[in-house]
Amino acid sequence: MRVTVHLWSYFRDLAGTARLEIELPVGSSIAQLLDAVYRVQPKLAGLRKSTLIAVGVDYQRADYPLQPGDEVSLFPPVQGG
Amino acid sequence: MRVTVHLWSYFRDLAGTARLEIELPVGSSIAQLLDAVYRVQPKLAGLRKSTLIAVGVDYQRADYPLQPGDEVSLFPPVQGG
Amino acid sequence: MKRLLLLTTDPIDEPALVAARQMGAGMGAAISFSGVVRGSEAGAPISAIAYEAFGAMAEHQFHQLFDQLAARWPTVESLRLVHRLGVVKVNEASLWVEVVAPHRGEAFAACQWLIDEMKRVVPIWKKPVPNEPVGRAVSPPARDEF
Amino acid sequence: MKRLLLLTTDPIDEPALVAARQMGAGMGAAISFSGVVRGSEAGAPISAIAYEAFGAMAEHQFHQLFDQLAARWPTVESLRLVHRLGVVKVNEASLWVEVVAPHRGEAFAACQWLIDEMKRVVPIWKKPVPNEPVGRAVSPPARDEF
Repeated sequence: MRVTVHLWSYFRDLAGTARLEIELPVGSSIAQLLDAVYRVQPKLAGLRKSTLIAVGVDYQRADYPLQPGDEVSLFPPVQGG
Repeated sequence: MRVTVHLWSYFRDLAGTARLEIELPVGSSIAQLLDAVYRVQPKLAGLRKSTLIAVGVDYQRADYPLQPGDEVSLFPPVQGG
Repeated sequence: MKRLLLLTTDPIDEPALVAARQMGAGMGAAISFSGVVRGSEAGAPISAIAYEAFGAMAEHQFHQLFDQLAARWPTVESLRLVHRLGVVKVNEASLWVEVVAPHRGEAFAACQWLIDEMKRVVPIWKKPVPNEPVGRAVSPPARDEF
Repeated sequence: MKRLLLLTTDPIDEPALVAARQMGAGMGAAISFSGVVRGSEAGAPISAIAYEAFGAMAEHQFHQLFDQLAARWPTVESLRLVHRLGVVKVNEASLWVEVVAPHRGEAFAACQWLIDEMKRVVPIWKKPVPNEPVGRAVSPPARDEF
């Protein structure tokens, strides 16, 4: 299945792109998506522990089961205000 | 000695006057002044425990030694804001 | 610490006060509090509250509190406080306080502390002005209503 | 609970927001917070901060916080929040929050809680815009400076 990954803030700068398309086996979790992302974007791997993850507009955890067509966002800690 | 007593808020309403002149022995304390005030204004005596006392513009306690010409204010709990 | 203290019978013009705010380049937080007269007091509807102050002592006590605030929160750059006196109608502000500081933590703490202390020591008193029953002629409250 | 949420690249007009405030007759307290860009970040002088948001998620997360606030402080009558995006110069406000409630206790608590939670979950990020050295030509920041 195909999942779209959006990168925000300095994650986008580090990756040199705001968007990745990742092919994954059906039934993959967010944790498995991250492994696939870090294979193509190794600079992001060191930030894994501080990475926030959303599917659509809601935060999700690493064990969240992805569906085909999901829009996943990865970003650093937020800093509004 | 003569001491001027100013009454504020509903203390003034209860007493029917904003100002009393009280004659006291030299060296009297605020506690002795209050006794003298309550002889002429018995309606205020029941409010003694909630009475706030200032000399000039500073709060003082019952043992404060009064001086001739002191301006004493008696008033209920404050309610600004 | 810059300070403004105003005890006034005029309405509090909060937009004008906010527009006049000046903050140094190190300041990141401005908290303001507006205390407004509610439409009832102890369950009974009212039309206004009449505020009375022992003016000289109120100013002295406010400035003592400002000194204490400056000592407890030395990073506070500016403190402005306006307290209205006389008759303040329901929905009008009786008190406006603003604290400017580098960060919101000390601004919130200082603002709340100041209001709490004011209500403990500043000689200002209030008297509710009852609602006139509908259909009765409205006369101004007598002097001893204040 | 009445609510206003605005994410905007326009300057925050705080006097106009204050002038537009409407309070019901049971409301006695309005707290407002203005968060302003400071002249330095991590010790280095800056000229501005560029704010970026994941807009759809930011709005969704803000409204979830508003729902939680309404549940925790059911007496809060009105909540208004404006967050500025894009380049915000030093001394300009990046955030304005106002809470209206019957009493100051819940207004202060709700306002502080909302700002703390916002900084935890709302996807907005900032990037300092360095001070240009004096005498060097000033060029607009490149797209990736945002």
